Amino acid sequence: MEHFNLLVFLAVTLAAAWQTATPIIYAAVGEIFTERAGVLNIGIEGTMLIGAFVGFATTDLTGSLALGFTAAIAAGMLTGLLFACFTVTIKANQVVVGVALNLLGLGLTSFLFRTYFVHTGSGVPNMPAVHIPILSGLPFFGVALFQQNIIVYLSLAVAFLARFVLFSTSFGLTLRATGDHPEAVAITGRSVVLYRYGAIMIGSSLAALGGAFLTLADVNQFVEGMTDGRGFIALAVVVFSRWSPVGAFFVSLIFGLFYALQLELQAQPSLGIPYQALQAMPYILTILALVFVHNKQDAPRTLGVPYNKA
Amino acid sequence: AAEFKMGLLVTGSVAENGWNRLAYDALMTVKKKLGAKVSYVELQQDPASFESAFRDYASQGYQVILGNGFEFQDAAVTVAKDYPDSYFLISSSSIHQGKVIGINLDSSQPFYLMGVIAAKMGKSAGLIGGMQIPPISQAFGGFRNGALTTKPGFGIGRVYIGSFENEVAAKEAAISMIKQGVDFIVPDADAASLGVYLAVHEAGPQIKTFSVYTDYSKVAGKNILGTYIADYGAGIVRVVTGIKNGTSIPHSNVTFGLGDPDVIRFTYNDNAATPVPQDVRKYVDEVKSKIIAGQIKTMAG
Amino acid sequence: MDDIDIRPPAPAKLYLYDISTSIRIRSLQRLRAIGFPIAAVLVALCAGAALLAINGFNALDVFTVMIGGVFRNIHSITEMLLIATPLILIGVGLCVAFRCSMWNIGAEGQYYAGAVAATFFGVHLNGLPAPLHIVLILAAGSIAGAAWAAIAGLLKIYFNASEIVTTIMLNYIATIATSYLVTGPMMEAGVTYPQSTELPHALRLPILLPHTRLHIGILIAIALAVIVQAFLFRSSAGYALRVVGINPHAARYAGISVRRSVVLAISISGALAGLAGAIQIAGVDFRLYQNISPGYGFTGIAVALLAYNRPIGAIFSGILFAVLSAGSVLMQMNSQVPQVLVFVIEGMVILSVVAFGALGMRAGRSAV
Amino acid sequence: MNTEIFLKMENIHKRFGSVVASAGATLEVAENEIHALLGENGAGKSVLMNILCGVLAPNEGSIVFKGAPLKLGSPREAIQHRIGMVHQHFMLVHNLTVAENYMLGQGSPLRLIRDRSELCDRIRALSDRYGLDVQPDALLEDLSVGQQQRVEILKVLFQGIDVLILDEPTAVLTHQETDRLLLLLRDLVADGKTVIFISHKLDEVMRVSDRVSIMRDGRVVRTVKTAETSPRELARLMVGRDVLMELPREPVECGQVVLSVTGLSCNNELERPAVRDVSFEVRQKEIVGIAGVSGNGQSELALALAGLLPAKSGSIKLNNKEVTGMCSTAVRRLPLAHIPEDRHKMGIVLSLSLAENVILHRYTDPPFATRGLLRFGAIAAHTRELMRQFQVKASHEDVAIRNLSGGNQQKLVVARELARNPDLLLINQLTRGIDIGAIEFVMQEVLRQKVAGRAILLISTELEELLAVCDRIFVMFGGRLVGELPPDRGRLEELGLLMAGNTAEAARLAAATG
Ligand SMILES: Nc1ncnc2c1ncn2[C@@H]1O[C@H](COP(=O)(O)OP(=O)(O)OP(=O)(O)O)[C@@H](O)[C@H]1O
Ligand SMILES: Nc1ncnc2c1ncn2[C@@H]1O[C@H](COP(=O)(O)OP(=O)(O)OP(=O)(O)O)[C@@H](O)[C@H]1O
Ligand SMILES: [Mg+2]
Ligand SMILES: [Mg+2]
Repeated sequence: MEHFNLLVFLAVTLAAAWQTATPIIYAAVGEIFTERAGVLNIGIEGTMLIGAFVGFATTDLTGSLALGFTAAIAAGMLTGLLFACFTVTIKANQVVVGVALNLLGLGLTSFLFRTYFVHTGSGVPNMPAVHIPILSGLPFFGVALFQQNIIVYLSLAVAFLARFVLFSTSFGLTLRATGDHPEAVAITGRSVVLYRYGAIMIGSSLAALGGAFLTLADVNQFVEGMTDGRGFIALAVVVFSRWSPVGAFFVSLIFGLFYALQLELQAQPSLGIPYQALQAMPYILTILALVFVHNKQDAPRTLGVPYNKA
Repeated sequence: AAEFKMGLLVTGSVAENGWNRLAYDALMTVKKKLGAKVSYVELQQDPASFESAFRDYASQGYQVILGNGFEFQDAAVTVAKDYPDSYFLISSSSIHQGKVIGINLDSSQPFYLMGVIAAKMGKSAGLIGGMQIPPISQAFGGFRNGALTTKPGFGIGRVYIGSFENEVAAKEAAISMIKQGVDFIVPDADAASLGVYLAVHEAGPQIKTFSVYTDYSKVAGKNILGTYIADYGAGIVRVVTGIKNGTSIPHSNVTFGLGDPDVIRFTYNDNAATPVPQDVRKYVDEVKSKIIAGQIKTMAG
Repeated sequence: MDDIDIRPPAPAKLYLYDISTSIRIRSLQRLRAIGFPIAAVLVALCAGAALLAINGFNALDVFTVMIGGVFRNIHSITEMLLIATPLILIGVGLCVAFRCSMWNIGAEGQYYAGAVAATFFGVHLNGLPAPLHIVLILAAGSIAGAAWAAIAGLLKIYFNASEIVTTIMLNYIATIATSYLVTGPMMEAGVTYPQSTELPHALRLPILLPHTRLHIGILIAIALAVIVQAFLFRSSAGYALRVVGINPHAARYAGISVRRSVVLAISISGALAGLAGAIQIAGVDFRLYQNISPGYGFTGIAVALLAYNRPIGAIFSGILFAVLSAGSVLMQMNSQVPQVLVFVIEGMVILSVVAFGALGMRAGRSAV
Repeated sequence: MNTEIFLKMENIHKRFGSVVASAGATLEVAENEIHALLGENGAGKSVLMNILCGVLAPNEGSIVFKGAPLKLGSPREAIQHRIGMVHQHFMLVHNLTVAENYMLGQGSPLRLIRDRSELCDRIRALSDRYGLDVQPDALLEDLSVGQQQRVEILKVLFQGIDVLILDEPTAVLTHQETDRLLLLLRDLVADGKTVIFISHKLDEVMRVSDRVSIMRDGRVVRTVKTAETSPRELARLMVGRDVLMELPREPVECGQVVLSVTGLSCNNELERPAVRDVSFEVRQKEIVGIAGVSGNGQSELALALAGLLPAKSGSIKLNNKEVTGMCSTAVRRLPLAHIPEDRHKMGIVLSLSLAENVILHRYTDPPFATRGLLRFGAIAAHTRELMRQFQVKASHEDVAIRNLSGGNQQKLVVARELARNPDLLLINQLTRGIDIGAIEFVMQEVLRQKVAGRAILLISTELEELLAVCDRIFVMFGGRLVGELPPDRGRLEELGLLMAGNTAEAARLAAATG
């Protein structure tokens, strides 16, 4: 009986962890593209909100989840375009533009939500869980890992796809070189500016997709400021994973695990820990993660430095 | 006579189902029933801004201003001194000081009934709260008392997600409770409650819940055994009508309970997968009349 | 070697920089200091107006209600100044951090730390003469804010942990800790509200104008802006911070300790944010709640950037954002425009400040 | 040799803003030769070659290649014409493998790079053919500088080029690596390729090249057959500009030892040995010069003396007091002034005003600061005084120093450092990038300082500068001091040979003349 409980506990926690980690995975994998090309986008928190809102609004209007996700990705690309304009073309400080983007994301989505959705109060259809045949029938872990919705599964695929694109295609090779030695890319005739634009837009659209996951596949409502710092945690995940997409998947999972764990622990009244101490855990963990992985070596060499054509 | 005007202050957004929505609906009811001119403002969580917002309404001649939350009481008391003509209603506050009047929904009473039902029908229960604030901890206290009086030793877990907006966290909390074998889950977390109903619905009809404040049967119709509807509007209209006509000014703070069926209603959902059996309903009715009669103190202990 | 071509030495170059260019440069600088922020705000307001118009509001009416409402009487002006006080203090502090290239996004958390410390010393300490006690409260708030910020500074110099991420995480931790304190150890005895005990009346900051809430905090903020401006631009230590921020290599060459400067700069910004929190407790809120800031720490970033990191400029940009913020409440009351529009305008202000800055750099290569 | 012109760059002009990098350079290269390009720092060698390989576009001038005019829009087009260049600063991405670096920018972006075995085989084959020992799977950051150099060369060869341009390939190589490289170049020519080779080292040029062109001030001033010249002649051609300012120099007696360095060694930023066992002394009223081609450890030596780079071993004594291992904050208090090599990186803060730049080290000292506050009156007065003394052309001491020309920036740095009244004046590149008027002025000022009793260490790549003011000149090569000479114009060739690491030849010359 004891064993049974422990296994259930594990399985449940794992399932919750993956679900919780999913938006962070998308945002972190996206940010890895951006940072690998030498651009630091701290505006992904705002970008995620924009994705969450646009996805929600579109699905609410059209009733189609697919359209919702598509619109969210498109909105993410537009946001990325704006960020790229300022940081790559105008060469403005990337941190400052990121701060502005976060304010804009929060302000715009809240403004539009209050303007248009104040009287509806309704949710959108939720994405159904997909039960993977056979595997979902496994005891304990079947429920945990193989009865999630498609976007959750996709997060694993996206992580591996990102690894493939970054490390197994000529595009990825050039993108990584852009963050390391842009001049070396420029002399091969490729445009550093174009690659940075591309990397930022990939990053932003993935962040927006992660945001849309919250409204379309996790809960079916938009709530102001609902990303709740996930974008910033994703930034730390990127450092902790040493700019590796698959690494980011597992690091995000650890964050999700802690997040799920704090809810589990709260439900055990006997522990007597103030619930706030548990709530703070993911944030403290983020700081610890940065402390323990403090070598600058892995960071793209020109991260944060605007590229000046000779 | 001057136009009758009522203002509403909330922190956060009225667009989301829950606490602020309740007050917003009440404001709209006042508008419809009393033909009042109404206005509301969504403030940020910033106590400093409360006083000036009260003042702005009061100085524009609003006769009644509802501050939706105990955190408004300090500011109301200060402003009331300068505007003796306005009434300041404060949600979930035990205040009564001149024209500053606390208005409460005693949720511990319907929650007590839910506790009774859960203890009669289930194995263990989980409560998911937004934050640890009085209306929520009181409601949870009622649930606990109801359940434990009915079945001593009945297991009850409690989680605060630390937010009224984070549906995702609410959902996660619910899922984890369900997986740990809890079969009754009741949220009190404003907008975030929705996450709990989603989780319950996805988990299947063996998990039971109650719809709290608003009707969530569209989300989890098979799981909801009963619905606690709070028609805050009806209560507010009652108080405001009294104020407007000068007929009945409350002389203490106002608390609506099961004894005010126009405001607080608890009904059964017959479409649930396992509706509440008749014998339980009968027992609950007895408890209910005892609560109304004041024989059971739902918040005691 | 007869075949080496021997040319006469080139004549010394004629320098372009005579008096008239100097006047040109200085007037350009002045234009940049005043003209750019104004232009940036105008651009941002236009964007806000466009957003309003697209969504079916009458932008002109809305802005009239907003601005007119804020300045309709002395009372509304003082209310606006109450919002300006923390914004100026935080903005001034961030000028110091940003001048040293420390991207402190954590003023929000430092503000909470200051408020908590102030409440603690205000409520749990007895027997001091009131003026001294008030000073102590404000000092406690500043120290708490500085300490909270210093964590990020130390993590930066010892572990190279990005201050951007750590300060943001410290924001979350500070708000969660505050929530714990007001529902637990610091909760007012005898009631069940998540709020702390009220500060004794004697400890409230003196009121400037009778019958308003305007307390001396605004004077403190303005005085500190002047002092910090002097610190940054007239003191040796401020000079060292600026050199570190612009060119750390030159700083090292000049014998300035880069690490010490970095921690000092972020601690000063934390101290001012903490002081803002303490002043808010002793001047307006009088007790601690779970939520005590409508994002002052984030708006403070926009305040500092709009002032081009000049503390005295932060007085004006702080007031500007206070007008927007106070006006946005009126805007919603009277036009039912969601007041979160302010965030959009703040974001737009930062973007146009950045764009104008870049344009300015291109137009003439002199210092910003 | 062919009668048809193989490669000719004619009347090439290239300007960067007001800087003229190439002023009508004309260069002819024959097929299948090793053509060396010599010239002082800043003569325009790199710019000319960057034009030839498509990185830069000339403002004027034409290129004829294999009998047809050549118009290049990008390095890719140059590669298509089979012209490739190994740049002075490697164009290699440190976190990619060798093979990946070779794939960079090749083919369609959508191409997969999964199957590398065929590529790796080809790399290995080519590497074996020239004995380059390049491992295609090695990660770039794990390779030594010499290995990276070979990777760069192989990368260009791999692209199938006929004309190989090498920009100072040996600057960072060890002796053995240099030998290998030179052999390789001969192999390449034997394979039918043409090589253009930029170097500051005469012995290499003598050993490997067929012809030599010498550049000065953006022009090619002379092309000679290597067989018909000698290191001595080349050295004279390189440094023998007879436009010297003869500065009046009264003989002065040296005073006591101010700086004494014994057995100093230190590493550069990349943790590779840069200064090896260096010992010397500088006395009062003495100017000691350190000559050398850049990259031979002079920068590190200066940084170590200024307390900005830790010494690995050895000791530095100032006024007989041990100062080794002092942190830079403490060094600020020493009677030492330092004019750094790169004024934009270190010497000035571009966006601060002249006045603020003047107090860079003395921002806490009276009269510029009292009780922690800056005294603007005193600072401005001091700045104006320096500006007057040093004829710094600026309208006002409050303008940002970025608005000044390089020469005026440098004058202000020199003025600032001299005004600190140091016992030891450490100068790295006194005249870099400043015009002749300014050069004359600062050099005279340095001489005045000497007479005033200072000890001066002058590190420079400009021989003229050293000859004009120094009492003794050390030559630094490969991190060591390889010789000491008096500032005798008659021994210029010897100096040139020593700078190029040709110690044996220099010794023979010294014996012959001495
Ligand atoms: N991108 C550029 N922008 C401005 N000036 C430049 C640029 N590139 C080169 N210069 C200037 O052009 C001149 C010639 O430079 P070049 O690099 O060709 O010299 P070099 O002969 O290669 O010197 P070295 O031996 O030091 O490598 C120098 O004065 C240099 O400062
Ligand atoms: N990195 C930089 N940032 C801003 N301004 C610069 C920078 N580099 C050079 N300048 C300025 O650009 C202008 C043109 O530079 P230029 O290279 O002609 O000066 P210079 O050659 O160094 O001076 P000189 O006339 O003494 O030779 C000058 O005003 C110079 O100070
Ligand atoms: Mg060169
Ligand atoms: Mg020049």
